[in-house]
Amino acid sequence: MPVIQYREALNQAMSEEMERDDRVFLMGEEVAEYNGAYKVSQGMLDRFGPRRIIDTPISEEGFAGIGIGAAMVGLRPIIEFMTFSFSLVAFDQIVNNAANIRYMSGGQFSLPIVFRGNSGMAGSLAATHSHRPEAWYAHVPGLTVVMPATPADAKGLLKSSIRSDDPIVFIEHENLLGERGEVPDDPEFLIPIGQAEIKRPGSDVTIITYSRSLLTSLKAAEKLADEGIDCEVVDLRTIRPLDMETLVASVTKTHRAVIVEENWPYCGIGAGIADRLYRSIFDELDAPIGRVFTKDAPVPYNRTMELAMLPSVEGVVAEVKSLLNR
Amino acid sequence: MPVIQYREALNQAMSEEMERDDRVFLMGEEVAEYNGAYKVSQGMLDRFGPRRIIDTPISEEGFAGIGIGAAMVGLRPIIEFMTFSFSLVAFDQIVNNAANIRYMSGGQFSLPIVFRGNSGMAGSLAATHSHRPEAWYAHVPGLTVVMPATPADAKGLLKSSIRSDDPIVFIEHENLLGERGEVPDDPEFLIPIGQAEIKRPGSDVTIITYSRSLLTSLKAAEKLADEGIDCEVVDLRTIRPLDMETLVASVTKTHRAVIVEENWPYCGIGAGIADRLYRSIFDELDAPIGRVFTKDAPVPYNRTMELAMLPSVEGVVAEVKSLLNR
Amino acid sequence: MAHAETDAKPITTRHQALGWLRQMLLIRRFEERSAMLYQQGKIGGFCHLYSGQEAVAVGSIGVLREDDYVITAYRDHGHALARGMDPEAGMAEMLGKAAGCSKGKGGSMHFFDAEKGFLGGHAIVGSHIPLAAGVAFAIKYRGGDQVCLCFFGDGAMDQGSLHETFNMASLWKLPVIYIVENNYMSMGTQLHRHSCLLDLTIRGGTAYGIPGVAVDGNDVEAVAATTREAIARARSGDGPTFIEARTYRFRGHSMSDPMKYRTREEAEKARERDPIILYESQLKERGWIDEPGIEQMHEAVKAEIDEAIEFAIQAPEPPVEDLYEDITVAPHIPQE
Amino acid sequence: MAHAETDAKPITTRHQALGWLRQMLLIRRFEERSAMLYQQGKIGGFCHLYSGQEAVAVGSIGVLREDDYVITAYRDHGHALARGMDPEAGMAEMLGKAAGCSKGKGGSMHFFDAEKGFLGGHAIVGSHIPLAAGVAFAIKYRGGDQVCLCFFGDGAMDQGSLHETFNMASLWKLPVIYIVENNYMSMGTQLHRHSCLLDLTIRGGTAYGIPGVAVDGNDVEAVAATTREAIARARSGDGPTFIEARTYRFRGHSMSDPMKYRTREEAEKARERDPIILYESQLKERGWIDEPGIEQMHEAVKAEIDEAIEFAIQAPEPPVEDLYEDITVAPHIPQE
Ligand SMILES: Cc1ncc(C[n+]2csc(CCOP(=O)(O)OP(=O)(O)O)c2C)c(N)n1
Ligand SMILES: Cc1ncc(C[n+]2csc(CCOP(=O)(O)OP(=O)(O)O)c2C)c(N)n1
Ligand SMILES: [Mg+2]
Ligand SMILES: [Mg+2]
Repeated sequence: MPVIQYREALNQAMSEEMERDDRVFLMGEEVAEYNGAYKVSQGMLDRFGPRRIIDTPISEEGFAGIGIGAAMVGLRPIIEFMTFSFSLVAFDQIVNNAANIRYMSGGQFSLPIVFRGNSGMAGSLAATHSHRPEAWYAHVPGLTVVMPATPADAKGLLKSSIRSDDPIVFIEHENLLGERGEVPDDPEFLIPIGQAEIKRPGSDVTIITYSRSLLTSLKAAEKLADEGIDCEVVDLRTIRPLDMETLVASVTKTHRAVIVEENWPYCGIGAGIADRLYRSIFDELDAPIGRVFTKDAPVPYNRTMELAMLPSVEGVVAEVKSLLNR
Repeated sequence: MPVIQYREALNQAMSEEMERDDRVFLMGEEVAEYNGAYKVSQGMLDRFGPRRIIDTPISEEGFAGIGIGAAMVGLRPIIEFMTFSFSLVAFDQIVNNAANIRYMSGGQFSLPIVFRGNSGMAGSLAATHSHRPEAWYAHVPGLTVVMPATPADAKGLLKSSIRSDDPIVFIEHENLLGERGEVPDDPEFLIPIGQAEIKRPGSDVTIITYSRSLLTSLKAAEKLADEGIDCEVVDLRTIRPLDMETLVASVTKTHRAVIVEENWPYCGIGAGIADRLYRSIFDELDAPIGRVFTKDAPVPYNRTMELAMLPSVEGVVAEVKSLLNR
Repeated sequence: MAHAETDAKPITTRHQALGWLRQMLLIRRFEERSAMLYQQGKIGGFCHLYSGQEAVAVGSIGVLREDDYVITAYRDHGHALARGMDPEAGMAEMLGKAAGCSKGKGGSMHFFDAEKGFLGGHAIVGSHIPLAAGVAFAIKYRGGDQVCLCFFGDGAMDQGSLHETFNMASLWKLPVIYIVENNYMSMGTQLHRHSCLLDLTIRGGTAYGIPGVAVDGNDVEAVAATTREAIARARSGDGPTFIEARTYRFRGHSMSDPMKYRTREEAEKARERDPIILYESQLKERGWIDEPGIEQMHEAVKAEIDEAIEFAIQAPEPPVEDLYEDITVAPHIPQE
Repeated sequence: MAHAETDAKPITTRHQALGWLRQMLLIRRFEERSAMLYQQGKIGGFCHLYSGQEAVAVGSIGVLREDDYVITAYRDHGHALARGMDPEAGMAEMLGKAAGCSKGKGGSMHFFDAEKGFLGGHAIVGSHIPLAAGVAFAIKYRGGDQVCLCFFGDGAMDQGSLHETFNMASLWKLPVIYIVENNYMSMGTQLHRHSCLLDLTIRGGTAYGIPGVAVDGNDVEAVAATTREAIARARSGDGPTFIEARTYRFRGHSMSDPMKYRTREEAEKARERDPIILYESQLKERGWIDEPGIEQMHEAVKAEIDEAIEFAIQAPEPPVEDLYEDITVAPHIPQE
């Protein structure tokens, strides 16, 4: 299988779906002539022309809404936020219009639209440019939230998202864009939305994670293996809807769980998952669900501070051991 | 003690603080000549004049930002959102500017600003006008989130919020505005931010709640008392920071907790609280923490459907009983 | 009595003119009865009446083709009916019934009718303005020659989304026609207190290199003529037009507005320019209808609305479980 | 070589003029060295250089009073230095040090200096535009006669917050001066591809009943003269002014921009209108400085920046625990 970067996987997903379906187009800041601020859309203007690869002004609220309008009448827009931190100015369009129009119209309209872009604490970008917006969007019925961690998942899930008839918030990670991995080139390679994947099977404890934190978790699992602790690492891939079946099966087996995420702790994804697991399988749990998260503070510019806030391999190792009283 | 409405309590809080401190002003849509869309600012234009009670265009992002700028140079704005559903278009200003400017400036600026307005599923307002935004804001370090349930708390907490040197998201409830209660008229009546209150002491189970759901919870507690179940009802009052001390003490006593809220379940306040309680006092819990919440769907116009989504007295009674296996 | 200004050469046929008059009457009646049902507690939530502004929706939507699109704000009953929505479906929606145009999930502020290209009622001020450009984008993308007509109030001129969108609509020459219904009030705030300029064609037209035209919004044929020109421009690829229809809202902002900001005289004077009365007398002068004909029309409209109300009242409530329906096309999995 | 146009009658004193020249040199040097430090990995995150636009910040801030306010976007080093920020504090911030002007928490895009009335660098495009109006609101509220100067790029013309704010600033006659630094590029997008009109004074001035003035942004004295008029207007209660300073960005949008959208010729031609060279020759012609004087100034600036870098490199890292500091005035209680 070809080995490609995460950003190339995204590019392939979009390009293949655009080949397949003329209703699909890509719109956003610098996606066309600049080839993407992060080079995700490299070459797509040349390939598909300015009718389908559209540069916009810095008007996120406006072009998010333009995407929604176009979706209402049958196109299948991909709206790129240069980074998802910039989706905050378009919050109303996503939360009110994309998530509600189908409902408020009694099901007369579908909204086949993908909002995508990277996110995360990517390195000294400071507070306003380092958002991890998943909890805000995952809170909202009507939205589907996808966060792939590997190039293959990025491709397979983006293709599924573009084919979905519903609004998808597809959140990449800036620091994953350059990661490489095997990615099928079969144009029908699709990964179903809503399915977690066990990225490492194990028996002692379940590490639940997603996006960049998968890498941290896998490294921690290796270290722990050296010490005789066998971790199962579950990559959520889709944040909403949550794959409870996979989670319940894994934790029922291991009786212990740690959630690792790059997000703030309070009212975030980790809390959302923990609460649901407790209510499903309280009696299966031998210990409270552990959590490793980003410290509860705005993100600083200083790189040492920023790294100190992030979930680290050592942090995951320590949390797992403390659950096992080791 | 005088018995007044929740809306009057808010009015008193603002008026007293404006008498006390010329730096305090009120800005928002229809706050002045119309006397407030919900009559919260009734009479304030007459009393304080157009310099301090300011009608705005429908420009939430703009005037939220104007408030933030004014706060940076020492004024103490109260920014009213006609309803908090309309704060979604100002999300970036609140989350990025209000919450981060102090941090990004290394503490050189303080942001003494209150964003206030009502929220909630107030009756056939449909999906876009019924938001309960607390989880979005409570997720964010740098913001303080206050949600009073009674007229006295509304007054005491709003006064404290106006005197606070930090950005406060002060969320009222449309259906509480007409509720009456005893409210001190002492101009130094203040309720500290960050303190929950036990609104009903009890020993069998702790009901944790806030805002309008307090009323539902108290009614349920009465019904349960008839059946010999003694509920302690804790009113959070402040959502961020959470008064963990009071919660831990109560649940350590009762060993059982139910969280009742008008918000969606996933990644919301209830999940946020449950996760923290489990991690603090897992061994004290005799059962998983129960939850009563708004169904995971957009809010419909049809009133019967809307009521079916909301936490009900029966729903709380049932959840408490199921925790007690009764 | 004031006259409409389009007497000289009718821009339409007798048949169409009578249709427009009837539509205005139908809208007026629909709303007057809605107000009563609201007071009886049969209609809930927010309810914004269009009375006084009917000529704007009827005149402009009246010159569209069937395959064009219409989108508007929360004051939407008039636009929906002008676009041909069945009053039964509209009234059932007001009452939150399953037979409503939005299955009882949208209510007064969220009328939708996909079949008629009626893309809704939208209640967050300004939020549908980008949507209209998106529809126009789709038209252009497909190489079609339809247009999208988008209505909003003077208050929406102050929302950022409008300005972001107008720039793109102009830049990309999208076939969208923006009609601001300037009733000089944003809820309880007079135009001069919320808008820095009183001539909105500067804010919406000049500022974006878009033709900006002001028109008497109480003159249905003037509105129709102006819109027709804008449509021709859009269909031939010349991009958007901004129309400022100057009009007056007879009722309060919503059912709960006591209108303390108005004198009785102001309101009475406005009624003299009631677009319906203006058009009735114009058509009479033209000899296209006579007094008995008008009375007959009133009766017919009354009967139609009576029937719609009867239908709506009899219609069943939606099953409560349906609250989980219509969220997504894929099955909705509640995250509870 | 092109000339600046203000030769005839100097609008300033020799002393101030030399100060302005020195400031432009200081900014240029600060940034050139920053670029090197960035390439060495000593500076992280996004870094946007101001080279080529110095005359805008220096000329406009140069005519402010000490008690006035300045606020800008993420391309902020020039404005901070023009406002008198100590280059040591600026350079320490670039390196994320505790002695930085924002204690290492803000970085290149978020310079702040409360003492100098410098209200920041703001990195979300358009988000500081309402803040500036808020500062002006506070000035007016207190009955002061200060002004707030707000800088942003042509790309920010497309953000809704700007338009919401301009309407209110005009309506309320706030003492704010908006200066769009039109460098004809919004990142990699040329003005004609992102703005429906090329004359921004229409979009920012005419559209809001605000005086809109275009000025050569590479001519420091022209900028100063234009700003001075705007300041007089603001101080006397006549409200905002919109200034379009037309200029050119010598470098890429940020350090990671390879500028593929430009030809070498274009870039070279632009360098002929380097505001520093223009001003040097203007001052020489006026006899206010000579070649050795200029060289001496370059040397002094070089030394000052060398020292700043030395200071910044030696300065200690902030203690990691400080990441919980400066969040709120009340003690921050981590919700963990
Ligand atoms: C973003 C937002 N802010 C506030 C409101 C509340 N609101 C609803 S209608 C309205 C006034 C709108 O006036 P205008 O646009 O002139 O329309 P009209 O009511 O006159 O038809 C306001 C303030 C809202 N729905 N959305
Ligand atoms: C809301 C938002 N969208 C996108 C960006 C990314 N971005 C940063 S600067 C920039 C271009 C701004 O151009 P302009 O306003 O002309 O300023 P200049 O860089 O030319 O100084 C973009 C797109 C951002 N910071 N904020
Ligand atoms: Mg209006
Ligand atoms: Mg620019």
